[in-house]
Amino acid sequence: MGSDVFEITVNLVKMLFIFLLMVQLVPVLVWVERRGSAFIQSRFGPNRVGPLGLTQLLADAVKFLMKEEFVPAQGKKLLFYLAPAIALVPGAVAFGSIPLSCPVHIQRFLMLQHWWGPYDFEFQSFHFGVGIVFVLGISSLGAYALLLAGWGSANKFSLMGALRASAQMISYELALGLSLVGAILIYGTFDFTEMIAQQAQVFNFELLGHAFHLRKYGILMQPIGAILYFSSIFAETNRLPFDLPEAEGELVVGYHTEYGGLKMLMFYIGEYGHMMVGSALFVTFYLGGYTIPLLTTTQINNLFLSMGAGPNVISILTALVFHVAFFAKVLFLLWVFVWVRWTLPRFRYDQLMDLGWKTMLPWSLANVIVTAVVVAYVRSK
Amino acid sequence: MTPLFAALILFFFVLFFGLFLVWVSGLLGPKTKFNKVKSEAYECGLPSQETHNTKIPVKFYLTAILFILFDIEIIFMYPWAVSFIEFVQSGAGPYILGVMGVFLAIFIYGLFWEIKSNALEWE
Amino acid sequence: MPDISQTAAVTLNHYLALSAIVFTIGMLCVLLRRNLIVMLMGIELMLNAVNLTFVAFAHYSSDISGQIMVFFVMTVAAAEAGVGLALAVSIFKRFKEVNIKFLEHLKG
Amino acid sequence: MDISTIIFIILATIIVVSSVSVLMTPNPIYAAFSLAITMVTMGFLYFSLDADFIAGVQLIVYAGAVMVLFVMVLMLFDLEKETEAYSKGTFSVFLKLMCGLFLTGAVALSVRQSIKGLSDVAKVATPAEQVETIKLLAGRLFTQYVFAFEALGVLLLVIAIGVVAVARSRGGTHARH
Repeated sequence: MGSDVFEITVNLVKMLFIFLLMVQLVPVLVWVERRGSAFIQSRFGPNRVGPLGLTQLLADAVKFLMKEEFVPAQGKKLLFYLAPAIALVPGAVAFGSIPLSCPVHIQRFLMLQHWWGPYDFEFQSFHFGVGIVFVLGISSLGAYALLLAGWGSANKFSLMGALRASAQMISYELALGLSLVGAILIYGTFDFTEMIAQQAQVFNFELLGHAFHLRKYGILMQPIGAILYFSSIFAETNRLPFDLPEAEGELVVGYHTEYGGLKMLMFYIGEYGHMMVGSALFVTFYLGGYTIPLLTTTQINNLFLSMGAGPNVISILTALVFHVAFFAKVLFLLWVFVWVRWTLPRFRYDQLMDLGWKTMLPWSLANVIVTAVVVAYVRSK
Repeated sequence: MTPLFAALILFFFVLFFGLFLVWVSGLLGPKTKFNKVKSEAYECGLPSQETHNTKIPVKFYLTAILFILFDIEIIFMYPWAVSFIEFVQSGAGPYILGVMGVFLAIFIYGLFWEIKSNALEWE
Repeated sequence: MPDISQTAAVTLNHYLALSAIVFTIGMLCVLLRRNLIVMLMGIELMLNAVNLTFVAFAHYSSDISGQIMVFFVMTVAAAEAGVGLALAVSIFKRFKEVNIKFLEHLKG
Repeated sequence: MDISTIIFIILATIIVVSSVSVLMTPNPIYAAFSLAITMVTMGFLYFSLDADFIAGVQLIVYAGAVMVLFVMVLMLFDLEKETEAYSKGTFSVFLKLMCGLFLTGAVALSVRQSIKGLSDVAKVATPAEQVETIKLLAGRLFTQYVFAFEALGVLLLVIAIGVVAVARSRGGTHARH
């Protein structure tokens, strides 16, 4: 536990804030998804309720809340109600362990006739030294929500959807786990903060008489790993082109066929949470986390210093700037999810499995081997 | 605040938040009388041909079992990857490459055996 | 007066006692249940209890070897579950039965 | 009472309750889900013992893979309720219960005897030290235990082949038609 009341309070508030950030992003994403789909298909999308259809989300939420309670007669009530609650957990907990910005340093200050501090608050709910292993472990619990929903609904469509979804998730978890090994070989750590610190380093080289200063972003060193990772999160999150578990023509909507109202919405929150975790991991591993390509921390600090801000305010504002940068990257990747959805056609189930086992797994193995040999050659000098 | 305690708080908070949402949605919705047809399992307008406990292809389980085996091999690569640079810098680069090389050779042999024996075919 | 925070701390005994309880439950599961799959689950429970002992000893004696053993035990346990379930599935496919009582008749 | 004690009590209670429910529930699917809860909680307990990597592996391998396999196989079998969930016969049950109690006593006694030489106070590792723990673990794994590591690779290969062979096998003299 923290050393005093102030620290504990801030930590709890921070945790709640990060959780709400994730939950609040879901309606925005639903809006982006609808408007984005409409944009790609050159139609309007929701545009009646509020400016640009933004308040459509609130209307939807009220509608979801007012839906009738329904359990299939043969369904197992306990599992049926537990499944949507469990669907929320992996995304939220995994998201809590990813650093969303640089740490905030608070110097000693006077409050309520008492000196507090100094403090260092990390911009994440909790900091495990084994970051990526913890995230992979927690996200692998996502399969239970599907299996509970599929079994608890007592419906053959739900069951088949759940089985397909979990078989697909576990098949692509191999390619996902293996594609990250290449990046871990380069960074030599499981800790997200250290990875980001390593990617913030600059390496200089000359090409055609011009001097280049590039950040050591993971995507420059692991392009194949990045592609493989990004493709496998589509399958992990059951998004098109890999949305076989809910292929409308065959399985109605898959494992949540029998769910309605808020319970169905919770599965969507879980799915979007999973997407956010996947994108945040991609940003952390391959796009330099919260760093900004051409800007350093000292430059931002000096900018705020020239505005006449105090040290605590500077620290907070810098963290916020990096936080915005992080979310810009994540939101771009989330837009790519929508983009791909309307660009690629759906795979057939056997093609999906073939792609996972026979194409992506061998390629990520090859990536690991090549990376290991190169790292051994470069680092031994 | 240890990370474990924070993680547990978040874990249980989210779980109970989810259960609370489920409870609230049941509370706010309109109450209707029990309807036998409505509470049957969903089917596209026809009487259900099969019940929910229909036969499930063995394929799924075979995939899951192969997943476990390959997953463990991948988990073994994580400590290897994280300590790789240390090994290389202490001059044991060829050794650690050789150790994982043998392991990977076995892994790759297994993978290609599975592919060749059509264990991963889905019709 | 003894320091309360010292006496209330979790010691190795607590972990070992928990591990013993879980191990016994797992063993009872193997002995009492008749479903082949649930018996396999009991074995997993016992292996988990042993893993807990390894990790607790590794922690309290500051020796990392215990964790490596857990790693190996997990591998073997997963492999065992895989083979056990494969056998159970092939038995089920042939006899439509996984009750151990029925399997007593498989002699000769 | 400090925070680690509270965590231990909560987690231990969940573990015991869920593992008892593995034993008691007649429906195998519920038993499998209870076992999954046990595995996840056990993973959290490993975190409290500063074995972060092992805890992550526990979540990935046991909770994420082995238990999913169990649940899938049970769905494949489609056993709603077992007709004879438990062994019959009062004497055999009595015997088995006695065995269980005896074992508990024996384990508890040996535990009491064996802990005398160990210190009860363990150091608490910070996240930076955790990373070092992993590197220490890897260092041992790939030098001292390297033979076991390669042997496990072979074991996994053999099992991958064996499982496919078992799943393929058909026929036999005992087939019921």
